[in-house]
Amino acid sequence: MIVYDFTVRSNEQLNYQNNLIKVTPANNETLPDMFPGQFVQILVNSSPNVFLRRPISINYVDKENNEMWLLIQRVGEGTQKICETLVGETMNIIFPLGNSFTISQENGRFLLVGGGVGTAPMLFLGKKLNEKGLSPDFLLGGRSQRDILQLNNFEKLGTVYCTTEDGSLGEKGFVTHHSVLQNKKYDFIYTCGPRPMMIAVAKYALEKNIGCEASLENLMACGFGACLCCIEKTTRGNLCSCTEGPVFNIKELKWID
Amino acid sequence: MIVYDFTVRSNEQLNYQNNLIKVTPANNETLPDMFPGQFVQILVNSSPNVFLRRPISINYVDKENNEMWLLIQRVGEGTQKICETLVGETMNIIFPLGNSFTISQENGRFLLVGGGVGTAPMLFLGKKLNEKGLSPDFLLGGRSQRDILQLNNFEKLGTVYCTTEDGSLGEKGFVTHHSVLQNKKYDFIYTCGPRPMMIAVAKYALEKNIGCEASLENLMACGFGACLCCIEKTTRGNLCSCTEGPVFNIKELKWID
Amino acid sequence: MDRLKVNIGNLEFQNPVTTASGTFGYGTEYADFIDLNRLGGIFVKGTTLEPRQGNDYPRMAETPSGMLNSVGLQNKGVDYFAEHIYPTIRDYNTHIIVNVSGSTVEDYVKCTERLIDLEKVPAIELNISCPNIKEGGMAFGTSCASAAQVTRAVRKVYPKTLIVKLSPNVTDVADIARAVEDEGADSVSLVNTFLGMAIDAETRKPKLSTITGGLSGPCIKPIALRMVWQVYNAIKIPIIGMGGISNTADAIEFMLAGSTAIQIGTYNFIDPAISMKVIDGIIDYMDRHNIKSISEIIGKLDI
Amino acid sequence: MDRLKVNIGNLEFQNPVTTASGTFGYGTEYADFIDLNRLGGIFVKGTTLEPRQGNDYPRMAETPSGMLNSVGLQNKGVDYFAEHIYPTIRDYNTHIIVNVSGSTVEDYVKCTERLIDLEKVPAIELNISCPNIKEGGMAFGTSCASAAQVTRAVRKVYPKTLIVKLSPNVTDVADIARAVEDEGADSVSLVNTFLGMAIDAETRKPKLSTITGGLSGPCIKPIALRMVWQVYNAIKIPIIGMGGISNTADAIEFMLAGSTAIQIGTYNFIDPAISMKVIDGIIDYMDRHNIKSISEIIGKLDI
Ligand SMILES: Cc1cc2nc3c(=O)[nH]c(=O)nc-3n(C[C@H](O)[C@H](O)[C@H](O)COP(=O)(O)OP(=O)(O)OC[C@H]3O[C@@H](n4cnc5c(N)ncnc54)[C@H](O)[C@@H]3O)c2cc1C
Ligand SMILES: Cc1cc2nc3c(=O)[nH]c(=O)nc-3n(C[C@H](O)[C@H](O)[C@H](O)COP(=O)(O)OP(=O)(O)OC[C@H]3O[C@@H](n4cnc5c(N)ncnc54)[C@H](O)[C@@H]3O)c2cc1C
Ligand SMILES: Cc1cc2nc3c(=O)[nH]c(=O)nc-3n(C[C@H](O)[C@H](O)[C@H](O)COP(=O)(O)O)c2cc1C
Ligand SMILES: Cc1cc2nc3c(=O)[nH]c(=O)nc-3n(C[C@H](O)[C@H](O)[C@H](O)COP(=O)(O)O)c2cc1C
Ligand code: FES
Ligand code: FES
Repeated sequence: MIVYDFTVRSNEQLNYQNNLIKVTPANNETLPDMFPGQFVQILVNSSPNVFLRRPISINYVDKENNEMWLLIQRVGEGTQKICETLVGETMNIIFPLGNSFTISQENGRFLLVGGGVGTAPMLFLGKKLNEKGLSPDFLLGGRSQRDILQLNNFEKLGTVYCTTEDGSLGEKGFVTHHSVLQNKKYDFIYTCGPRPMMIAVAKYALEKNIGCEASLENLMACGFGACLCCIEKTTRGNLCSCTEGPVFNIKELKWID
Repeated sequence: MIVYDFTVRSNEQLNYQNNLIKVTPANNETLPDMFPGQFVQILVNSSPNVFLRRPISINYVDKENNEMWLLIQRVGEGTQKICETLVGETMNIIFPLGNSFTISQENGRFLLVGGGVGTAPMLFLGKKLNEKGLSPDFLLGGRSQRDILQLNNFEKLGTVYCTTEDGSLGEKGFVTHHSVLQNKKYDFIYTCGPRPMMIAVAKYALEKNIGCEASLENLMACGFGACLCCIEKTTRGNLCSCTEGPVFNIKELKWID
Repeated sequence: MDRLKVNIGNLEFQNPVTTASGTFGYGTEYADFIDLNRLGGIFVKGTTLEPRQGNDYPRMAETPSGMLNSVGLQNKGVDYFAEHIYPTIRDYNTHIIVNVSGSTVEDYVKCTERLIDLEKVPAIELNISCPNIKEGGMAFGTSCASAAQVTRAVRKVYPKTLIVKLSPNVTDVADIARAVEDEGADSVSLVNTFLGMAIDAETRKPKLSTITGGLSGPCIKPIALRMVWQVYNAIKIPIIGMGGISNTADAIEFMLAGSTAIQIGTYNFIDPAISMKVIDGIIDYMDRHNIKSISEIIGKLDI
Repeated sequence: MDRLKVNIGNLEFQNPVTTASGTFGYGTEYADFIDLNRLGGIFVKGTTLEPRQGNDYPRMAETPSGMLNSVGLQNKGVDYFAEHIYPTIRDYNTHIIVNVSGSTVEDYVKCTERLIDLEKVPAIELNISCPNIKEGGMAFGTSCASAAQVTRAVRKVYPKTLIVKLSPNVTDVADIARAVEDEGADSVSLVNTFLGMAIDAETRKPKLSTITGGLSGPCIKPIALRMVWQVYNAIKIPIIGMGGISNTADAIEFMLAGSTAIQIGTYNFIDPAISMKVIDGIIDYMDRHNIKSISEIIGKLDI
């Protein structure tokens, strides 16, 4: 874990509520090793209403350009202010935080399920799987076509399936209703998104007896294990989702009933 | 009194600690009548450390361009943030506030004494005197040459005398030591600046029996008479410097001894 | 707009949004910014039997998300209010409620008596919680016995709506609320300011002439909200809640915690039109949540 | 750096900057960010006799310039601490002070007894002010009698430096401070968190699983500073001050108000290196103001 000032290299508004921000260490240090599922804590010091840092997943690491990508959904003042950061301005970030997705199998069919901005860590994970010679499937869900983000990037890494609630892209409905879940067999599922979606995915995985990891977005104060605010009930007791997570094997989670 | 969003038309850094910001109503309304000595209350909503608005004098009103000028000295986070406002951004401002300098005499010799950023209202006052066909003298003081602001603007309105503590411009020393005070006779003095300076000017005026008004910079919470925080002890009791001031006739003030 | 009406005892408010004493002058200071007639009520400046010059300058210090003040009840006295100020504000179509302050029980009683006959003042708010005066003030609000004593004395002479304003500087605010309820108060309002302090590290001097002062603004909201909730669970008379309200959500939160009406204080300085925005915001909230009458949500925290 | 040394009873601190219990884990969580050996001391996590799972999620809500927490003393118990954690931190060159919490006097005593023999734990901080547990906790800190009772019982068994951590949720904190001083406490630390509450207006639900929680951060600083000042004027034993400290000026202000040492809590979450910056800042302040020993400024508010 380190604290760095990053310089904003680019800040692209992807749609009505999402920005893709690419940052690089202001001191030009080479980015340390980072792993899919890990996150960062961003300082927002341009608002009287934001006190704590904001946890944001590592969307992608572009080693060539020494850039870290952050995919942000504007839901409140903190994410709004982050998205207003101008190119050239600095952002103070604690990183990398948390554990990461485990890639235990050398081969097999992997499904990466992301909902809304929960697709963020899936891009980085897909890339890592690619590097291992694997071509995962992606199942991305959103309300509408415009909520499916970074489609081009995903398509480079594997086959992409989509669901939208209004049917404007892919199949109509929720991710767990997608026909691919009936038609294909997977060996492992990774998921990140709204909790109800992840619970539905987890139920599916349990039923089908497929290994599954989920990345949680519990409320955090510190992000590095000091405050004990971000706990998740697990079979091993109350665990900090910032240090023992954010990625959990769903078998450990007590969220279903 | 009204609350307007203003658009920043220009923001010029004058020296190491002062900016001149020109603003115009965002809705293109024509600026209402304003008078020298009046001030505005600026909302700073880009900092976790600034809660209250910041009172700033009206430096000048450029009717032709429908612009209000604000001369800001960066002393803390509030003024720093105001100076960081970019051209095109908006600033929420309550204005015009307070009383104003009185120009009771139709003719006579006027001296306008400003120290540091206290010269701000003097420009507007000088302009008003000009419009009445009067050509006032200005006595401007600062630590060093670079602290004497808007010299060109002042020179257009009358004769300018300067003092600097390091002697880099005009006479060396404090404003009250300037030789013009020995050499010329004035009928009325207006002053704004650090309290010790204004007290020295007031003492001089009282000794010489010259009429004198001073513009105070008491700490304010509201700026429009609601909180009673900004009081000044006067011969008429504790008065609000935001409504009964900021300009007071020095004979009313109880600040000397 | 009947759906916004709320009642404090027999007294009906056209809406729950009122402004807090000491932050709203006599209302007229805001007449340029808002339509005063739209307010649920105006709690005017702390008023005492005799005129008071208040404390020395400096009386204010900014703090994180708030401010300290030590105004010390500067006012021209109740007679001046009745004779000179009341006539200028009596015709506003909103309740004018006078915040009555004092140093002795007798002060409170005499000051109150002077207000009984003012037709357009349907209620008083007994300020037993001002931290900024040397004698009396907050002391009355920090023990059940003294809070009861002053409430009893004023209740005896005052036939209209009696609101008692509680101090947050206590171990158990519900205890004090019960004590004043038992003495016949029609309502309690809370919170007044928290006793706080600010120091200039460079000069080593206190930032206020009085060393300590009253803390207000958004910083105190979480504590104030908790106190309203505790009092709501302890008494039956209606509560007027306040402490850091700066937007519609804050106002709704105070109502959910048990406030029948709310007061907006310090935030009026930041946005002098905030009270109107909150009224509009409440209407919008009611529309979005399909609420027929705002009084439905009072105390309806979902736990 | 002798000029930074301060003493709490017989115990010398290499500098007055320490970190607050519950915000700094066991120190190791910050080892990546700072040199723990430079700290005046580390007040480790609230520790209880038995392991505790703490309260349900959600345990946190952001507030203006602060946060509420309702962690509820999640910890693995004092035995686990002594056996597994202590060995990993005992070699840091700073004081490790354990924050002892409990629900009964007996809990406090037994937990304390287990710590006496830990050589590198030269002091304990008796937490009689935790607002987040159902039994005991804050209740002990809100009356003189119970504060005295638990202090007396622990004092009897604990020969090392005994610091009692006071609750700010009281009418007169100086009274409580006097009571624990009378029972032989070596020092008091204050303040713990203020009992607060947050509501989600849209869902109408409390934001914390426990409805109320403890407020900390810069928002509470003015009240905490006032309390330190009041206690400083009431007792003779040294004070460890805290509440919202987020920069050097804040730390200096707490010392001017009467703190011998200070604790930094919540702000560690925002800037995990803040403690180092404050140490450096204090040195700079001393240079600028020509101060030979930092202990010179304790209580030296210029009034
Ligand atoms: C490990 C982790 C990784 C994350 N990765 C991303 C990411 O890559 N991109 C992204 O856009 N967001 C991500 N988030 C969520 C992001 O942190 C929150 O949306 C953000 O903190 C909200 O701040 P705000 O000030 O904009 O909104 P606020 O004003 O704080 O909140 C707005 C609304 O969102 C709700 N909310 C806030 N935080 C959360 C949360 N963590 N979970 C559920 N509801 C919440 C609030 O209750 C409120 O209703 C992640 C969160 C975690 C814990
Ligand atoms: C009627 C009036 C007109 C003003 N006109 C101007 C103007 O035209 N241009 C300009 O640059 N400034 C002007 N000021 C002063 C300006 O308001 C303050 O400098 C500003 O509020 C400081 O805010 P800050 O956040 O930058 O500093 P803060 O962080 O609030 O304070 C920094 C330091 O300045 C001191 N300080 C802050 N406000 C004042 C004050 N009012 N008087 C004395 N010391 C203070 C503080 O005590 C502190 O030591 C005026 C003030 C008033 C009351
Ligand atoms: C400048 C100022 C003056 C105040 N004067 C009074 C007063 O005279 N009487 C009173 O009961 N409360 C007074 N208060 C307290 C407010 O009415 C209110 O209780 C408190 O500020 C909390 O609400 P807020 O956070 O919305 O401001 C004053 C507050 C401020 C900021
Ligand atoms: C998440 C969190 C957990 C805390 N846990 C404890 C605790 O276990 N024991 C204790 O005495 N104080 C605890 N506190 C209180 C702090 O030690 C400190 O007294 C308080 O936060 C005020 O200081 P601050 O504003 O600098 O944070 C906790 C505070 C926070 C924010
Ligand atoms: S967010 Fe603080 S421990 Fe996880
Ligand atoms: S600043 Fe509020 S009355 Fe003058």
